[in-house]
Amino acid sequence: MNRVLPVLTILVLIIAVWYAAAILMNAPWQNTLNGRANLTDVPFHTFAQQTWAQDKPILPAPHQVVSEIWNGTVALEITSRRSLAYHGWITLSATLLGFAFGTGLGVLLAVAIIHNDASDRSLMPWIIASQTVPIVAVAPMLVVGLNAVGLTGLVPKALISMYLSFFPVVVGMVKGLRSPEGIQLDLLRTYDANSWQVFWKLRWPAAMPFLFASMKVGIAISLIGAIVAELSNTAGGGLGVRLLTGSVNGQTIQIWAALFIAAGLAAVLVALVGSAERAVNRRMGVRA
Amino acid sequence: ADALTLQLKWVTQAQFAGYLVAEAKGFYDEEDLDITILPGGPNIAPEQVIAGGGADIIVTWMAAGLAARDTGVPLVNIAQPFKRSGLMMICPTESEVTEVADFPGKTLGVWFFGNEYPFFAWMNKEGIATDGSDGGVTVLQQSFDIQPMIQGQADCISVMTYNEYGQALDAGYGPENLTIFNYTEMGNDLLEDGLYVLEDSLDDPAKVDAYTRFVRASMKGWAYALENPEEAAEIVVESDETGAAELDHQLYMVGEVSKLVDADDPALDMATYDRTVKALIDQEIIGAEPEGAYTTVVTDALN
Amino acid sequence: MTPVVQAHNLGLTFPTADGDVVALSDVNLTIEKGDFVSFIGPSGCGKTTFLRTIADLEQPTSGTLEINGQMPENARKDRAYGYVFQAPALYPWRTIEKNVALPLEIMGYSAAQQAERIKRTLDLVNLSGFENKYPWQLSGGMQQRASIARALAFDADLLLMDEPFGALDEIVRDHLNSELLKLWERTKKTICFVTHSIPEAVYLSTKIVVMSPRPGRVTDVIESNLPRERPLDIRETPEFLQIAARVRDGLRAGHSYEEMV
Amino acid sequence: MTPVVQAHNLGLTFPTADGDVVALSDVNLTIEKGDFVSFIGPSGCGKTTFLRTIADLEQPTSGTLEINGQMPENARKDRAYGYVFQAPALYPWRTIEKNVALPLEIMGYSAAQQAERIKRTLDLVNLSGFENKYPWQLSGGMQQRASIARALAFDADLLLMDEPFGALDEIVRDHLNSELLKLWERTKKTICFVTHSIPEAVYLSTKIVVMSPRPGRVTDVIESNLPRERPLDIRETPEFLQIAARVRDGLRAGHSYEEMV
Amino acid sequence: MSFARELTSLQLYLGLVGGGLAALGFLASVPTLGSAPLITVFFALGAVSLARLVMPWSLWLDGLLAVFGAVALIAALPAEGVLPVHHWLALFAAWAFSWLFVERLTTAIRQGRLPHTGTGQVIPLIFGLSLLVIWEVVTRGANVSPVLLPPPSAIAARFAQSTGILWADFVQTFVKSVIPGYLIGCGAGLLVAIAVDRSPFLKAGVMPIGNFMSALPIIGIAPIMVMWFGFDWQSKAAVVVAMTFFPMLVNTVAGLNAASAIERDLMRTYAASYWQTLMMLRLPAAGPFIFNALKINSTLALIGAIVAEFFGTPVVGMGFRISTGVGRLAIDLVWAEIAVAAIAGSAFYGVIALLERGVTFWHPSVRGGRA
Ligand SMILES: Nc1ncnc2c1ncn2[C@@H]1O[C@H](COP(=O)(O)OP(=O)(O)OP(=O)(O)O)[C@@H](O)[C@H]1O
Ligand SMILES: Nc1ncnc2c1ncn2[C@@H]1O[C@H](COP(=O)(O)OP(=O)(O)OP(=O)(O)O)[C@@H](O)[C@H]1O
Ligand SMILES: Cc1ncc(C[n+]2csc(CCO)c2C)c(N)n1
Ligand SMILES: [Mg+2]
Ligand SMILES: [Mg+2]
Repeated sequence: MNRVLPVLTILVLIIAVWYAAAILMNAPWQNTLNGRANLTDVPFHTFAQQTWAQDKPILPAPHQVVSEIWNGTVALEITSRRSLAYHGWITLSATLLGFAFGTGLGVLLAVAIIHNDASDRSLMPWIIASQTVPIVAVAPMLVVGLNAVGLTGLVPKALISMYLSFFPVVVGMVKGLRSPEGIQLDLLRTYDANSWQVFWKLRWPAAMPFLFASMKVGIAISLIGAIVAELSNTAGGGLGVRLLTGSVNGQTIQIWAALFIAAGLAAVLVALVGSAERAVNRRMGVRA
Repeated sequence: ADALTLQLKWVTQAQFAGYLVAEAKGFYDEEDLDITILPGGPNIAPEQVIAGGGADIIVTWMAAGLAARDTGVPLVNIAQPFKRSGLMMICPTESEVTEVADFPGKTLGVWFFGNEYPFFAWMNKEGIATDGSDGGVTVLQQSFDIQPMIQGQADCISVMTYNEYGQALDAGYGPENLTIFNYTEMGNDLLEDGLYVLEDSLDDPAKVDAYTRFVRASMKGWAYALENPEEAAEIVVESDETGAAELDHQLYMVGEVSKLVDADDPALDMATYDRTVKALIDQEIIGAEPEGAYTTVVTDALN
Repeated sequence: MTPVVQAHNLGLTFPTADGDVVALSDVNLTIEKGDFVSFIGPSGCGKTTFLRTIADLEQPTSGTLEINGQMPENARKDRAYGYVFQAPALYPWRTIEKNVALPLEIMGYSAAQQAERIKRTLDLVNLSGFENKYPWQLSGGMQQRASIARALAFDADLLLMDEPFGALDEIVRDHLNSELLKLWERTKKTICFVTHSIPEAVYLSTKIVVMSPRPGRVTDVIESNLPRERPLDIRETPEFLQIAARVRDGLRAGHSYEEMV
Repeated sequence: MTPVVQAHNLGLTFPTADGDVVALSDVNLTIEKGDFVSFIGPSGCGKTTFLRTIADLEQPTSGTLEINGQMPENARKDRAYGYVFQAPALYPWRTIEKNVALPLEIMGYSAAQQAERIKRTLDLVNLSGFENKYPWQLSGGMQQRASIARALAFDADLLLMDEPFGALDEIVRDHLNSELLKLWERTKKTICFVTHSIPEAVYLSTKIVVMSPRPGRVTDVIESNLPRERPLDIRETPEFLQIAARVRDGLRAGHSYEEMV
Repeated sequence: MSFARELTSLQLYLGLVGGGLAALGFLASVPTLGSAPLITVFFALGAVSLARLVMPWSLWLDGLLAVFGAVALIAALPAEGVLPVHHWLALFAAWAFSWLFVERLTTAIRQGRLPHTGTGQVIPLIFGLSLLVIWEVVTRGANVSPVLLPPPSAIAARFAQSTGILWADFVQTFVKSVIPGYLIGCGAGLLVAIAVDRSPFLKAGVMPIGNFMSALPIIGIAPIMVMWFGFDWQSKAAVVVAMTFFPMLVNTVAGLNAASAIERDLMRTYAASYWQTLMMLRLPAAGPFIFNALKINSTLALIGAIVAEFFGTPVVGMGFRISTGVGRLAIDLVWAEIAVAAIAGSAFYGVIALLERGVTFWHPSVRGGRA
């Protein structure tokens, strides 16, 4: 209760502000409409309701978004092309595949970096620079380029997800694999442990907290990657395509609904990584 | 069956009804073709897709096609179902634009991504500067809807007769509170949706034959769509994988598109072709008169 | 018999940003099998460095050092010694039992051998019953004892202990001191033991090495003639106090306030 | 004269996940102005907790506590004491000089006063010349001395010191012990001093408080009759050893191996 | 073999691979001797490097070999058609030599045989240059359509030609959108974090939501922001604000809790006021966290602004140029813009990282060497 109440308060506050903002932002257009229909002296509460019920509002009211989500998920068959669950699933599969690629690549690079000085020096600056490349700009070309070598569908999206999500994993894992203190490494040296043993008995377990912290960031970024990729790859649908077509057709409610589904997806994914983390922590005896 | 991939210029909508109907009604199957139709979008350049081998045939506007040819993608027009342009510029009365002379100092919304050539050709012809200098117009990269007009961010916006104009009508705009500049009526129209392939593929008679059957089936699709607008609109909605297409709007679009398409004759109209080429050369978008940018082998073989 | 440790003109210099630090200079020392040698000296005099050099964790820059007659590197590869660090250095994701098992796993002991040795050494340091606890569930002193158990689990004849009881209070320290003496007597191991405490050094050792800093060097080596059997109250005898006084003098000589601490 | 510290049936219980921990129970203690009081006892007996309660960093759960006749909170707001924590707790982004200046800045001393006090107290702890070094550029002992300087910089009459010399070797400790004694004599401050070392407690104090854990309580209060003037070798006198023995007995009584360490 | 023993096994292996490939290439080019003389010479020299097994072979020779190989390859690139098969061996051999050079350079620096400053920075440069050479040789040598991926030389040429456009776009996107958006977003995040930190209730309410928001695909709001704030830089700055706000909020709140209990207790013993504690303890202690957010945000900001420009702009800006450039198949210009973005982004990140070194000099991660 102690934790729920403050969150609820803030949520209620946000929703209230949102409704108010919807009136304000949709008012000019509503005035035009009413003017055109020769409606004058509309009482405020009617006017408010009008602004909350526009077809293509500048800011849809919360209940409009909720009902769009409801209509797009529960009220539809899951296989329907209009189903948001269907589009969510498409984005999710690209996200998960990209996340798996990204985590794998990130860990591999981190292992290379901590074991090889030359890799450390030559790779690190470019890894940082890679993230300053606007992937949204490269994505369309990448999709076409991969298409040229016969890769279509899920894989190009997953590769873009990977491009974004490997970064936090490399950075975190380099930190994590280097986190054992000198004395812990010295201990293994006194046992004449080989580097394989040093890795599995010391570096890897020591890096676990860093891995999970990175994966939480990574999975959220993977989702962004999948959405960005879908902006450049409309075939097959997905939440990004819903965002795009919503934007193309001026369907604001559709944009917001896609956005909220994406947000929910991100929250669930991060929570899943979090529970995996807790499970591993329990097995590793981390203090609760 | 011969497998061909068609890359559309835009998202799945009735602008491409002929192809979607041909696919849905089995006209391609009848011609022993296996067609994959790829939707496009604001970040997809069909010219690039075909250059990368991702498609065999693309739908694009002639100006963009010729410009691509100039940059080294040897595109060749094999058929031109769209005879007229659906492009317009509309200005609400508040903008106080009633004629071209009112443009200087105004902000105009224009679509880029290969759609900008007709506008610049028009301005070029009128002698109106577009580079932000005094006495010229301010150009906005317009989103693909009418929001900029509703919100007053632009004085005039670009619309297609079959799409955004319908949105404007829905939003309560109409001829009575709009000034409309129709590119076709002004004689400024450049050719729009045509079918393009890569030049070297035309050396292969089997390919040419497949293209011919493709165009024949597609035109059959167009004819069917124009005769049965309701069914065509339903097919479009059904074909849209994103679930964003709305039946009413697609029906409107079929109706408007029917005014632009000649379902009986997909051959290139040379007068408009010449105008398009001249406009591009005037603007220095292409360097010289293109050679071999179109072929009549396919349309000739149809009959 | 070859000595366990033989250092000859041993020197070790650390190059650092603001100049070289001479951690060890001209150290000559012989440690025989069965010796209990304490190292005492002010902070920074090179006690830890000397132990680390024996353990092949640092490389001497001059002189020679032999462990059991061979190079330190080979001695390390032979697993000739057990090292107890100044901090417990237990791995937090392993239970006490698994921490003690660590060297055994690495050295390839069978599961049965591991179990037997874990039980024996945890008994020895009085930690039976805590096998499945994680380090953070134990007090600092218990952790330190676990780290001693870990060093004892494989039978190295040489034990290197760097201030193992530094973090403990006097009473617990007394207790562990007498336990350590008993262990030493029973197993006849050779022990090198670093401490800051004069009574502790005198109480435990057969030989006390007094060191002094800048440069780190050995200033005195005191052979203790106390009997091997040492009750706690030996510390109030005049013999004991006499040795303690000599150690204190040696220490004080190597000290000067302004520069060191 | 009002006593500096007056505890009456003082109790403090920490509620924790696995039950309450009674850190202090029924503590009765009076400390007069000018006393030097040492607190000694096994780990976890509540020494730190008692000091923290005096400093208004913990709230008693029963009994009363008065500092200079007022509530601890008011005493804290009067800046009645200087506290030396068990760890140096220097701010790493401030130089030694600036660390010592911290309380002076907070209490609004002028720049000139600050400079004068910094110089004086750094001299006192023998750190002149290190004004512009950062804490991590100093050894542990130097850091601890800097934290003592910081507590001395503003003239609180009560000094609370929690094992300030724990990290130092015996020689340095001896030196600082006698410096502390001199300071105490000169300034007539009241000092509460936590230590693990029996000789240290006996050497320094006018009063030794022996504590014992579970629940934390005072088991003995020993008034020392040693003269105020104490050369280092007073530690070999019979009077000294006698007090030390009494402290050791008191301590041992509160100890039992299995549970504590 | 004694000279080979100075090398690590990886280095020895690279040397053998480079030398072996070169020897193979030499044999393969005998029939066409003279068609690409530079490459043949490179093959010969590369094969000679196998002598490292029996005599000392300076690391600088390996560096020279790599450079020579790169130059020979680029000189031999055909104007049309693809590179002859055996020339690809030269690419692999040159790569092996440059890698070997980098490995040996690193070893030399670590062993103190070369100064750290200067040479240390050369290593990533060599790596980057190798990538560029590979890119150039592969795109031109394998005849990749410039519409798909232009070679770096074409991008560089376009860059040099279009500095005017690139500069105008940079000003529009970076100076007008990114910088203000970044400052406002980070500033607001910091202030809100401080405000939230004062009230446990607010903190309990805002933090879960803030954590949630910072994980969201905020990029998705770009079309909405364009709708709300118009076409010009304001909507881009708004996207940047939204993207940078939450990372700063979350990090700062965490950072304000970073001061240890004992450090806070110290302040309490001085009866320090809230503001004194904030300014003298908690903000400095939060420094590393705040800089962490500043660094994350420096890459996010540029990406956010560019995405937002995809949804409507005046006809200038990096995102505008990129999105319309693809439509016009001006792919070399697009890559020139991407290069500008990468350079600007890296420089931005670098400046923040330098600032961090200066401000949080005391933190172990900074003191302890490379960040
Ligand atoms: N890795 C290193 N690099 C540079 N100097 C070092 C290094 N290790 C130790 N030193 C220096 O060598 C000297 C000896 O250090 P050492 O740790 O051996 O002292 P010690 O006698 O163990 O001290 P303490 O009692 O404080 O543990 C010190 O001056 C120390 O600063
Ligand atoms: N914040 C707290 N929450 C719960 N228990 C606490 C807390 N602080 C101290 N304790 C408990 O109170 C008891 C007394 O602790 P205190 O730190 O005062 O001991 P101490 O005598 O200073 O020990 P040491 O010599 O190890 O410093 C211990 O059992 C400790 O675990
Ligand atoms: C020119 C050149 N080529 C390869 C490497 C080595 N390297 C750098 S990153 C990487 C991948 C895994 O670490 C490898 C192998 C180098 N340093 N320089
Ligand atoms: Mg040491
Ligand atoms: Mg304590």
